[in-house]
Amino acid sequence: MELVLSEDQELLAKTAIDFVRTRSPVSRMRALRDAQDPIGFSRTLWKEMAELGWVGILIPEAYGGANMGLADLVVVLEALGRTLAPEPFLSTILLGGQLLTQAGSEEQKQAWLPGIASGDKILTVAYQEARSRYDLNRVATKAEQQSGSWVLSGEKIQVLDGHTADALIVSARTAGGQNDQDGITLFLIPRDTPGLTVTRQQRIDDRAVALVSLDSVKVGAGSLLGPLGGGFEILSQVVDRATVGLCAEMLGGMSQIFDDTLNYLKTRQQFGALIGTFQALKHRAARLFMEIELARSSVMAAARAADAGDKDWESLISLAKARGSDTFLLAANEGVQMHGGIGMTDEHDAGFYLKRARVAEMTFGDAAWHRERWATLHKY
Amino acid sequence: MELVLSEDQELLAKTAIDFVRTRSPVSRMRALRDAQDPIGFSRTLWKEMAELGWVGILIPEAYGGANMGLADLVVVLEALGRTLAPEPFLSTILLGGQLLTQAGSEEQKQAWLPGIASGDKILTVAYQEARSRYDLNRVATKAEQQSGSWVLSGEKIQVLDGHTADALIVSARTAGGQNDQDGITLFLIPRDTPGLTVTRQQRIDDRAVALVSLDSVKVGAGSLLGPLGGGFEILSQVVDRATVGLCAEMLGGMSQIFDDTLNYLKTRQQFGALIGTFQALKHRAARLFMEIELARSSVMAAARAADAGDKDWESLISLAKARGSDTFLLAANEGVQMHGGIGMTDEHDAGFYLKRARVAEMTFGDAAWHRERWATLHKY
Amino acid sequence: MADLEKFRAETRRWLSDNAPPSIKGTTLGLGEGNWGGRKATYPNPDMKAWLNVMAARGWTAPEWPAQYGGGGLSKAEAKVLRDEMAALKLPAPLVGFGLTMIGPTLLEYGTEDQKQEHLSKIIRGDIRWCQGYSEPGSGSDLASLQTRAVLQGDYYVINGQKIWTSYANYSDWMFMLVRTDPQAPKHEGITFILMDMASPGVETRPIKLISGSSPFCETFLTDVQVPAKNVVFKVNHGWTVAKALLNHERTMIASAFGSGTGRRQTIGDYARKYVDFEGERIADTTLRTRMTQYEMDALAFKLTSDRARDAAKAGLPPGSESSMFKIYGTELNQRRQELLGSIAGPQALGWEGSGFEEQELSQTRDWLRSRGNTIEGGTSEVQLNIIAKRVLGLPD
Amino acid sequence: MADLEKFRAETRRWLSDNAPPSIKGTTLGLGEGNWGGRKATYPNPDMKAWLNVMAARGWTAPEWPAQYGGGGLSKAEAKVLRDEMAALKLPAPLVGFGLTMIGPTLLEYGTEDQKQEHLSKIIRGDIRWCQGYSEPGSGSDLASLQTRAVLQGDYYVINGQKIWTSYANYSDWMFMLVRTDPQAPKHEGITFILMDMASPGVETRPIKLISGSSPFCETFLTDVQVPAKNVVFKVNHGWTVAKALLNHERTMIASAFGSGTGRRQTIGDYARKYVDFEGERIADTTLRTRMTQYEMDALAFKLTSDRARDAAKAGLPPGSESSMFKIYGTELNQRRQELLGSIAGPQALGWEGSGFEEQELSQTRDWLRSRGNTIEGGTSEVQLNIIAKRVLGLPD
Repeated sequence: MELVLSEDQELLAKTAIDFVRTRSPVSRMRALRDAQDPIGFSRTLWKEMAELGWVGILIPEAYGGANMGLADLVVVLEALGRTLAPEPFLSTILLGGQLLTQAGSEEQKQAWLPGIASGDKILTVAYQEARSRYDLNRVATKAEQQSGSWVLSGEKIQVLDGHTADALIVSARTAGGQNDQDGITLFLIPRDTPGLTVTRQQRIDDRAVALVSLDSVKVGAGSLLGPLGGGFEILSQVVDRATVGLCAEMLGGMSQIFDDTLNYLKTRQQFGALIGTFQALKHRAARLFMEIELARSSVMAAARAADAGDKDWESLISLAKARGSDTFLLAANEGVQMHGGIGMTDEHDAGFYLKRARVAEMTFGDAAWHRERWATLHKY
Repeated sequence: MELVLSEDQELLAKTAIDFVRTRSPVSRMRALRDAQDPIGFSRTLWKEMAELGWVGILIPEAYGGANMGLADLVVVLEALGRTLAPEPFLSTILLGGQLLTQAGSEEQKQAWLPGIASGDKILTVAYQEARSRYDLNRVATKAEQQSGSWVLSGEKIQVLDGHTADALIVSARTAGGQNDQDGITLFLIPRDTPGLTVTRQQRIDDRAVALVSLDSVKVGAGSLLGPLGGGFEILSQVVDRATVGLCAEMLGGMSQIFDDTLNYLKTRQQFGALIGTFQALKHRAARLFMEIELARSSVMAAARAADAGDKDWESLISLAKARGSDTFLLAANEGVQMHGGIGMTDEHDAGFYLKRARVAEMTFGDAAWHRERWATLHKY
Repeated sequence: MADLEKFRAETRRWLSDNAPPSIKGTTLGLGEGNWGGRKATYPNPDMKAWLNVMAARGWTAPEWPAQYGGGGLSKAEAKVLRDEMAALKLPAPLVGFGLTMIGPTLLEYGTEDQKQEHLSKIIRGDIRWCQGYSEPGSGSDLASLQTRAVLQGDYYVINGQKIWTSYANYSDWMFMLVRTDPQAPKHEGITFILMDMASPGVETRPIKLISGSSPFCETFLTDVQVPAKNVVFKVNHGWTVAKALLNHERTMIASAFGSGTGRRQTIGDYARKYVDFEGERIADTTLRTRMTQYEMDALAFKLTSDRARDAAKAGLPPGSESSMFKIYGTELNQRRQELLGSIAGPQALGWEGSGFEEQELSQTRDWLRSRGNTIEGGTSEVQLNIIAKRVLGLPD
Repeated sequence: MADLEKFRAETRRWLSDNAPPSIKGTTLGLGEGNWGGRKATYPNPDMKAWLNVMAARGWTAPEWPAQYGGGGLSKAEAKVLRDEMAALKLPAPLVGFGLTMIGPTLLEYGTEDQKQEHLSKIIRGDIRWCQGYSEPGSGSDLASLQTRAVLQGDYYVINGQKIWTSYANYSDWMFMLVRTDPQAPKHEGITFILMDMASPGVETRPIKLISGSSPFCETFLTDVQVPAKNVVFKVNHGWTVAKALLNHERTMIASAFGSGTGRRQTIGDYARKYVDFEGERIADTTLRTRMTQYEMDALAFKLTSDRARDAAKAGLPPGSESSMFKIYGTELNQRRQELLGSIAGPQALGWEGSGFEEQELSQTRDWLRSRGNTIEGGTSEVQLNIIAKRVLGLPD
């Protein structure tokens, strides 16, 4: 595995950074928040990103995508992460689109993937429940067979873009006990299906998420995604790959708040000197720089290992997520602290990075969860 | 509990510090090491310490002691720790003397305690084995009854002052499986008993310790110390109290290496300035200062809680030892680092503190062991 | 000693008789309680009654001299009062910067007229005070402040801007630092002065923090006239007063963060609601380790504040420990808040609305608010500098 | 490309034919291997033979020009040689400061005469070099060095003291910094010069470290005569040469600590010998957490050195990362050593003699030795300053 960007990836990175600077500064995310925008992202911008080919990076060519890898997509996600762009890559591409690609029937793929790749359709996955924490096997939502149909009941939480998605892929238990890995089945359910209610939730990072409650939602046999009872395995693999994407976004976020902080150190005067001349702050900045460099290497390695299907790819993803979680939070905390008073105000952007760092940390398993997984994978 | 020195304790502290400065500088410990002194401490100085009343602080008045508490003794031990004085407080007073006081028969006490208090007799406890790590219940040494006598076989390691002690208190298994708490019995065995072989061990801190091998050592029923099979409970309590004494010594050590380091920061020039003007070093020194302050409070609280038999005394001892272990090591590591090149040479004293910090850390349970115990005591 | 026991018995009886029963067991978080002032709001009518009955006895300020309306108690008596209030679980009748900051400062540096005018109002909770120190360009480097005060007749005319003025929008008076001699070295041209917030030219604007709360304001001062007699201590010697007061402030912040571990739920209990246990052990070993580290550090810190308290009681001179308590206490609170969030997991991500419990939402806001703790009242970096210089004697 | 494959096949065959079979699989730790020199000792006769056969082909210095006895290989060919040596598990035929430090420096800055005189001796392992930079008063502040060199005719007469000269007692020549103009600003009066250690007036004294080993010496210089032609680059411009060489040194140290995780036993395996497991999990959760944190950081660091290597291969300009690798690599090694000791527990406390296994004793010495890693070759503090300045662009 070569830990270096290809020429194409360098170009992609440059395009993405330029786009983000001009079309999607942090002020856009702030405006969406202040307006309490009902969608939570920009459909126009999403469509532009589709036209640039970013939305379709992971989608097979047969369905309108570019059939490229995570190693390519992370370059774009890092750039978007720099300005906290809220467009639905996680929900629609990394979760929904990937589940469809990996496990969907030909009919399902035909019905959804081209619309996703063109930026027209939004799809999401409802996998998290009030007591599930980070474990995909903790599914209390039930699906029961009733004369050829399936009837689902339960509640899912913090479903990314759940209130705007055209359809939701829902994990439900069709067999087994509450924490069993076997017996979980995935269902693809249009949002307007009777019995499915979506309520917007307000999180600290202002990304659009929703409570999804299923009250005897009836769907046909054709809505099964993947094999009956075999949903856990598919979902795990897809969430693992999505984690790499999230880590790239986090890498962008930590890099940007670090850059902002460095800039402040170079311009803010106190005690008759630029505060960047104070050695204690210099050393902290230098250490933070090293941590971010290590985070970057981890994300690059995880993306390449996932693309290649290397045997240690799960390890590397846990490495990237544990380190990414800690380092983004550290960079945001140091960002607030080194900005001093202004850093703790809502008016300044530092707080946005802190809030996003915390949400990202607690998405797809926090640092502790991934360290536990690492230790278990390494048998100690 | 009042976390403040009494007037008597203030006086004791002053006396001890003065004594240590004049009679026991670090150079004395260095000389003992360089000479590979067969005893490993100074019998003359030990006798002087006895005359000053320090050796008998914990011993009941009936046996020539002062019947004072740990809160008093720690004041002396802290002073001795400042210059790494190797006199046998741990072996003879905190382990041997305390075991006798807590569990000895009247006859055993009469035979030993006055000689200990006067500084004439050395006593130790052999509790550690090659695989026992920090667990007092892991006893493979066996004691079997044979026609009115007990016959002991096994090996004990790193027995403090084992090669000079007049007698050793040995933990041996008289019943139960290898890790059971029940079935451990303590035996008081004169060092010249046939079958008992003592071999000096060389540790990094140059404190006198020995391998003690027991090859069918035969002793009479009168050598039992405490109840048959009930040795674990007694030993645990005594080791816990001894841990407080060790923590006080560690507090002295970390305080002194910190003082030495501060002094270096105030006198060493580099880049045309005293290195103590560099803010990164200032902040690290200030943080170290805080850690040491917290260590001091923990030791004071643990000593007072142990004296009073407070219900949370075990927690407080684990607090003192975990923090003491980490902070002494940190102070020593920072001491070496801030001294730069000279700090990594044998010629400088910093290395002595580092080595002692490591040994003290791994005596009576390291920081991890005590954190585990804390969490278990607090039921999480 | 016998007198003290008599005082204890009387005090206990009086408190039992006079404290409204409903307030027993009230615990006050940071920023909660009776702050007093012209715009005062009270948690409930009984809390207001509690203030009034205590103020009438001067027991809102137990150790202040009786001549100004204080309790006139000795240190020992004041401790008895505190102990008995704690025994009955009674909350503080009054909180705020009047009691903790400007009151003690006026007692030390104020003129007799100033004491007469202000102390009794503080004791009764009539007037609420705020602090006008920081400015946009003068954060950690406080002494570089630029707000100008020019003497014109009997008045100073003040122009400038203050920032991080806690609750300026609820306060009646401000004690502040102004520059009266721009030519002097920066520490020597500063004056400490008292200003009525109702004066023309004073405008306050709340600052929204990342937690969503607005405990601080910007305060704009345009040609504000302040009587010259409101100068505390000497003109151009305000830095002396400011330093004494900063010490009060740090001590107050430190004690707010230092001791409060008792009343709170332990983290172990909190974890039971959210995470798996294997037997008696938390299954997530990384989380367990972090909890243990935090709890042990918190206890060691609490013991250290106890030790400082005991040393003070024993009459030992105070060290420069307030910086230590400020740093470690605020960092511990940040660690605690972060840890509680980690325990709650995704439930700690809510801002408001559906899907989160009230207590989860407020914990999350507390966590965000805690990030400011190491900045406000003197950054940790400045406190570390102070320790290095004053405690460790390291060279500048 | 076809040529390269041909070269690969030939190289493989040649190595198979010429490497003594006994040396295959030899792994060299820090400080181990063939150091060469007049006082050379070799791990075994086959290792000496291996040096000779490789030196004869110039393959001890594969990329150096053939005219000086080097291999004359292109970068691509040198990589093939490294790969094939790795495939056959062959150790380096020669190590030392001649190859890694003074050789590259002479190639860049030396006169033709200097190259002619020294390079072939380095390649053959005839002469071992040491570095005379630090002085007792000049540690981190290297440029403040005081060793004086005064020109007298064709010779410089040198007086002063060097310290931390690695293996000076085993070395034949020293490259050193001396002050030739005491009046100039401190960076501008320094000259880089080469000195035969056999010159009269040179005395070395080994320094014992806390680990008991003596890898460094003090070197005393009393009226040592060194020919003026031994100056490298220009008089009073030694700092330019020194900086280039320091970069070589940091890179060398960083690569020593950066990559070697492969050959070592994993910490998990090591733990099995000493600590309890509950099922597949280490029972001590605190220790388990620490191990996990270390192993994950070590892997992230290894990936980062891989990334730097891949970037270099792709022709990207090197950043100022050598300071980062120096800091993080040495600290990781310290953490590793400390952790291994914590795993072994009381068995990690031995200095020598009874009751400890050989491997335990050497691990403990390694731990003590590792404390110097963050000091020697430029302290971590100095490296952090370098990152802050050169990488982050923070102001002085």
